[in-house]
Amino acid sequence: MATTTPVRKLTMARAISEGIGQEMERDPNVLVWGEDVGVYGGIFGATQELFQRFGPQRVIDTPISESAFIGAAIGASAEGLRPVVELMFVDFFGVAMDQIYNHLAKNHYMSGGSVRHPVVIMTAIGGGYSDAAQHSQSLYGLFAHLPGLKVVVPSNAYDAKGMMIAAIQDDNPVMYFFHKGLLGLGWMPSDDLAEVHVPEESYTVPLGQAQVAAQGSDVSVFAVGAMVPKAMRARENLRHQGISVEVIDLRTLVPLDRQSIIDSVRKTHRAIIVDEDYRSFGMSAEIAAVIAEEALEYLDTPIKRLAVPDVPIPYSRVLEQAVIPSVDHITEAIRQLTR
Amino acid sequence: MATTTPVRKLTMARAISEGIGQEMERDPNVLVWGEDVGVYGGIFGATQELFQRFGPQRVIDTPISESAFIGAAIGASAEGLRPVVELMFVDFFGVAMDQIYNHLAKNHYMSGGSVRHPVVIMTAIGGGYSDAAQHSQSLYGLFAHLPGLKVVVPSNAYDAKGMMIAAIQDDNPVMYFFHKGLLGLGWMPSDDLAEVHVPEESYTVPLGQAQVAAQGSDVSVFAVGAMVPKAMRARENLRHQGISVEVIDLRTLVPLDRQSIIDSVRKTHRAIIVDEDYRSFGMSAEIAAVIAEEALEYLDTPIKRLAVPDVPIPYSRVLEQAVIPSVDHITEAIRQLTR
Amino acid sequence: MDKQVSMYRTMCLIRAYEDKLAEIYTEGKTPLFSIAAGTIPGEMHLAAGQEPVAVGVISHLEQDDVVTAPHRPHHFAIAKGVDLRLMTAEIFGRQSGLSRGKGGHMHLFDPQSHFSCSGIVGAGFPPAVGAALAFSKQGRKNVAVAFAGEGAANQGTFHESLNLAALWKVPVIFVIEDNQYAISVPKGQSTAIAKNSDRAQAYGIPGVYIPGNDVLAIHEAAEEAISHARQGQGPTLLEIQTTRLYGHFQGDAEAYLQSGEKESWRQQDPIAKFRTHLLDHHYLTPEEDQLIQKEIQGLVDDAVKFARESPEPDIREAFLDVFAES
Amino acid sequence: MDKQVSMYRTMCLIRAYEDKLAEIYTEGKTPLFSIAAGTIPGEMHLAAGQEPVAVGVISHLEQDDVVTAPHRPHHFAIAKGVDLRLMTAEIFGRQSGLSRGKGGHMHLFDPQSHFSCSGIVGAGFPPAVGAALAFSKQGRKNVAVAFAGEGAANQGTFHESLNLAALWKVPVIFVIEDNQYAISVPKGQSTAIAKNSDRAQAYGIPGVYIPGNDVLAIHEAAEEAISHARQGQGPTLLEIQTTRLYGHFQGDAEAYLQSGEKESWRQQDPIAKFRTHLLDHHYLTPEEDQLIQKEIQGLVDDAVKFARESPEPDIREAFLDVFAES
Ligand SMILES: Cc1ncc(C[n+]2csc(CCOP(=O)(O)OP(=O)(O)O)c2C)c(N)n1
Ligand SMILES: Cc1ncc(C[n+]2csc(CCOP(=O)(O)OP(=O)(O)O)c2C)c(N)n1
Ligand SMILES: [Mg+2]
Ligand SMILES: [Mg+2]
Repeated sequence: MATTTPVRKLTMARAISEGIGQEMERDPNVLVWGEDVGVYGGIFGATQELFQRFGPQRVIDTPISESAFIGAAIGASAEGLRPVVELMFVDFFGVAMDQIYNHLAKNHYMSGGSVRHPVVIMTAIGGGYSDAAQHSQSLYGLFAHLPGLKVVVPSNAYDAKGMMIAAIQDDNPVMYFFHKGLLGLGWMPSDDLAEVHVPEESYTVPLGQAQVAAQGSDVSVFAVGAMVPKAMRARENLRHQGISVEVIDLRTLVPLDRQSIIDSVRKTHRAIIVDEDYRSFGMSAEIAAVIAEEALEYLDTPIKRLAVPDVPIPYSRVLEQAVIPSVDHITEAIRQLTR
Repeated sequence: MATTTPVRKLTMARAISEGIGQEMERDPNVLVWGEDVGVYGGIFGATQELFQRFGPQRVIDTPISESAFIGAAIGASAEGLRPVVELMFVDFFGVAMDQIYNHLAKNHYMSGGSVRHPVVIMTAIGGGYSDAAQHSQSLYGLFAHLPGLKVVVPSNAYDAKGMMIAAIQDDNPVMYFFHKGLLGLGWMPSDDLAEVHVPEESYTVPLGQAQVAAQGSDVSVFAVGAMVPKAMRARENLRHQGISVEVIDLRTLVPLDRQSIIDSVRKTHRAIIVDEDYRSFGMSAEIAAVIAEEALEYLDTPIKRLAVPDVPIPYSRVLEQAVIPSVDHITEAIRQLTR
Repeated sequence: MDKQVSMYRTMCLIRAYEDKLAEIYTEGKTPLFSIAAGTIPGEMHLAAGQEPVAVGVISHLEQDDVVTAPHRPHHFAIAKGVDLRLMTAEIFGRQSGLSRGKGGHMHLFDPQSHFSCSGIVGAGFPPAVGAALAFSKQGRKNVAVAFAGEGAANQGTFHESLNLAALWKVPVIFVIEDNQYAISVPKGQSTAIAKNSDRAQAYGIPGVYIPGNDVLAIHEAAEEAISHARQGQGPTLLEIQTTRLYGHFQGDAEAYLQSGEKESWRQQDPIAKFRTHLLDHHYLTPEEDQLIQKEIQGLVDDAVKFARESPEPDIREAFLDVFAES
Repeated sequence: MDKQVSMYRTMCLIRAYEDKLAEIYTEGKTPLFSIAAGTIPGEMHLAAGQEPVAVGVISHLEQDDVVTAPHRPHHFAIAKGVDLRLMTAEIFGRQSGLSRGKGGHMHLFDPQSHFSCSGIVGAGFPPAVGAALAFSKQGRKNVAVAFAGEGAANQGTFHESLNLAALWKVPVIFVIEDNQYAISVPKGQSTAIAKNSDRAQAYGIPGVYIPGNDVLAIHEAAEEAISHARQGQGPTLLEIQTTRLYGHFQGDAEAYLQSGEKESWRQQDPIAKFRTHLLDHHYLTPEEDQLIQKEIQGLVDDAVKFARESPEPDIREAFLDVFAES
């Protein structure tokens, strides 16, 4: 991320739409569709200005028919388009899942490699603003369980743009999860750690590479999306208490950068996974399992998981704050682990 | 399972339908619906003879409209019915998932406990007969990731009947997964270890309790469904090589019997999870994570996972056999772990 | 006549309630529509202007008839008789709310009045069919009514549910609220035909389009549909033209509307029109009207007061009710 | 006339192919329908009797027109020109199969002939709309055709896809094969109206029901639908009456059929009828017919031989193609 140009901070929403726009300029086969992606610019601004620039032929508002319009990306991509399709909230996946996981994800394999579906499904995740049980989930762990989908979860504007461009250029279906609380929307709380320098020119961030967000020696924190800046803040808290925290931004769950996980545990001997998805049978379990299989001998303490404790996301602010890992929760959990 | 009555072996399919039938006799609000559950008796025989006994008013063939007929169980159960609904193959969940996980699973929580949905969704899982990528999956790990659904996976006819009755009597939605390769169908290979004594009278097997399928001292194998008899056969192979294998049949993934997992690891100091679901972000990860969190100090070796290696299930017999854990795979994996 | 005044009263109550929530919604928020902050956090979909739909239909229902409603639920909830205090406390996320703060504005559940709603578009159709199935199995004379927006009529559940209901001939009425927009997408950009009610033909059931956002016309059409269902004649599909007087959600700048569109809706305010009708026919005097306004304002104020005074839920509440004890 | 004979020939090829697979399917199985065993493992859904649907429609298509097919795919695949050897090897699960044995009978993919199918009921509608969208964006004159059974018309994707296609006016034709059963469930128990083609009204598009399982009538109706689509006039819905001469899958005891039902279908064999028509009109002589039969038998035998001689895939194949290298 080193740069000689002046700093050009962008919100993550802006970075995403800039990435899409640059790909649309480069390749006429890149189209965008979904609900309210046109004049409205996407409920979360991920397609802002694209309609104005590229018009209704390439930026298409759809009916509320997720199976049909996500499934349409399958046939369209087989015939040469490279669709970027928005599923407004990941919480709605259940009305369209068959098209996603039984077809989009598997056709390449089932066809022996002869069919390709260069499709990006981008979707909003995360809670923290009282949108309750049907609009606040993360669920990337569920998609990562199913073969054939790349799963990316950027934590800042730089990665968001670079990974969007990489996702569009990828010949595989990519599930692109953006956390609402990182987008810089104004009407939604947003962590300003996500608003970073974003080069104007096109660039890619390779899918499948974790990043050491901050070095440390006492404990490794593994996270994606909004949990990364929260972990960074917890790290800062703990620095004052003499605890040196390494934060690993996994960035991509599929393919998973197992080596970076192992390397970090080998260095710190302690591991905590911080996750906004449900605790059980998800991301926090997978990272723990990777460590238990491949880095067990480096561990000084049991692995710790901090995640949504297997409850639906409650509406009430105080209840929601009790179940979504906060900076305080993370700080406390790390402290306990290093005690 | 000790019994003084003469042995009454039943196929698992027969045991399931017997359990449902006894509940239908007991409670007029128990109804069955789904595709081909009527005259046909269920593609996998799980509703055999129910139509003949209870008629079309209580055993209802549906159109191929899974969202509507599974969603109907939500409203029906809120108004007093206790539906047992068949989703023919779990692989089809994607056309109906919203009703299942956003509503059936969450309404109790979202209503502050005032709404109950005593619904059983029973569904067929598993491969091994060349039904390929869209008809051979297990996927219980995906459902276990989502709060509000009990998840049960019986491994034999005794448990199948008792857990079906427990599921129907439970006031919560229960996902009931039966493995096609345990049913005793005749036209489908079936492990005869699943065909065990089943008492004629009604009984329950409590949801949330694992069972030690066989004691052992060198290594613990954790499994559900068809992997249990396979693990038992691997155990037998290894006995001759002087390796003592404990097999834990988890039986229920939600609620998960963590104590039984920990107890077993404490005893054997080695753990392997054998799973027919996809390897990553699923059941094998969760069990590994539970151990890594709560029983790390008892482990002598890294945890091992044997599962479908994150590929869709291929059609070809030889390819399918390469990816679904077999008795030989299990034997070899345990041998490696205890070497 | 009494019935008309009673319907008028309910419409006024809904409007007063929605106006009050709109007012409170910006309370404690900087910027004005900051979604996570303030007395009422989260999304807020108000139904002002759509009162005729709820009142015209639901005034035929009994307490144990079922209503499933969408993400824009208040008018239906109030018409169905959901307790205003408990509902308001729920929307405020408080301990005394319907769900002790766990559901919120889009997830109001009231088994007492057989009311529920969902934040997922089109999700209310299947449960309504299921409730109707229960009624017919149990020999109850009840009906179920599923309400949804015109945008929801393009969701697969619409098709599956109407077919299933028609096939099973269960007592359910499907009501499409045609407020002409799904967020920013106008009906013409989402729906291949002009009237969803014509889709009834695809299921061999009656389909009626009711223009004019007129509570009396709605009441009449609903009467026929509901008695049809109660008599075991199966489902009906109604589509009702209406208008959305606030944005899709509070904070919606509505830049996508045609110029003048909103003003024309405002000029056709269904409550003002209904009031004129009642006054003209002397079903209502201005004095009675004032009394009604006062009374409903009292109810709204009382509910808001109740909600404000209710404590936040205890943190432990977050961990309860994932599963019921059998 | 040549066209008719050519259609007849394709129908005969399909039938010979299905009969041959039926024969081979029991090979190496004890009991007879043991699903995992034998030369052809897994489920087997044969389409004998349904040839007119595939041939009547697809004979209008070009190689780069798209077909999406359901779980019962062979007749469509053959009519679309999928290579018989590669397809057979795939069904045998062999290395030289279309997908090197990874797809199988329900998952035949042939980008060459723009053919694909799926084992999930109703899943082929959305991709066909998407292909048609691509054609219209790219200015190509192609069409996409989605085939599905009458049971699939009650799946949500049917509704969503028809609405989307009609709205976007893209060149796609939806063809419902009404073989009167979805596994054991008769159409009357799954579908609230008699004809799915009447559902076209719900989308403002033409809907045509074609009775008689008659390839010429189908060919004619399809011509209109396809040229309509090619000219940018948007989608059409066809429903075609047909008959399933084998069970739902091989091994289906069909205990659910009415007595005499199967026999009456057999007596109306569409190939026999078409042959009589051709002979009566002297479009075909018995000698020519014999030549055709011999030729197609040769093709089928050749394909089966090819498949039999092909090796099993290498185990490593199982781990390849989850992701494409970009
Ligand atoms: C399945 C699903 N898709 C998308 C959304 C996001 N969404 C919420 S409301 C809405 C528009 C609904 O329009 P309509 O049905 O006409 O109801 P209205 O808001 O006009 O009352 C959309 C797209 C959702 N909640 N659920
Ligand atoms: C979504 C889904 N539900 C159920 C099934 C199981 N299934 C496979 S074929 C079939 C019947 C299909 O009937 P129809 O569409 O009429 O086609 P036909 O078999 O008659 O050709 C069913 C229920 C499936 N494959 N996918
Ligand atoms: Mg609307
Ligand atoms: Mg059929």
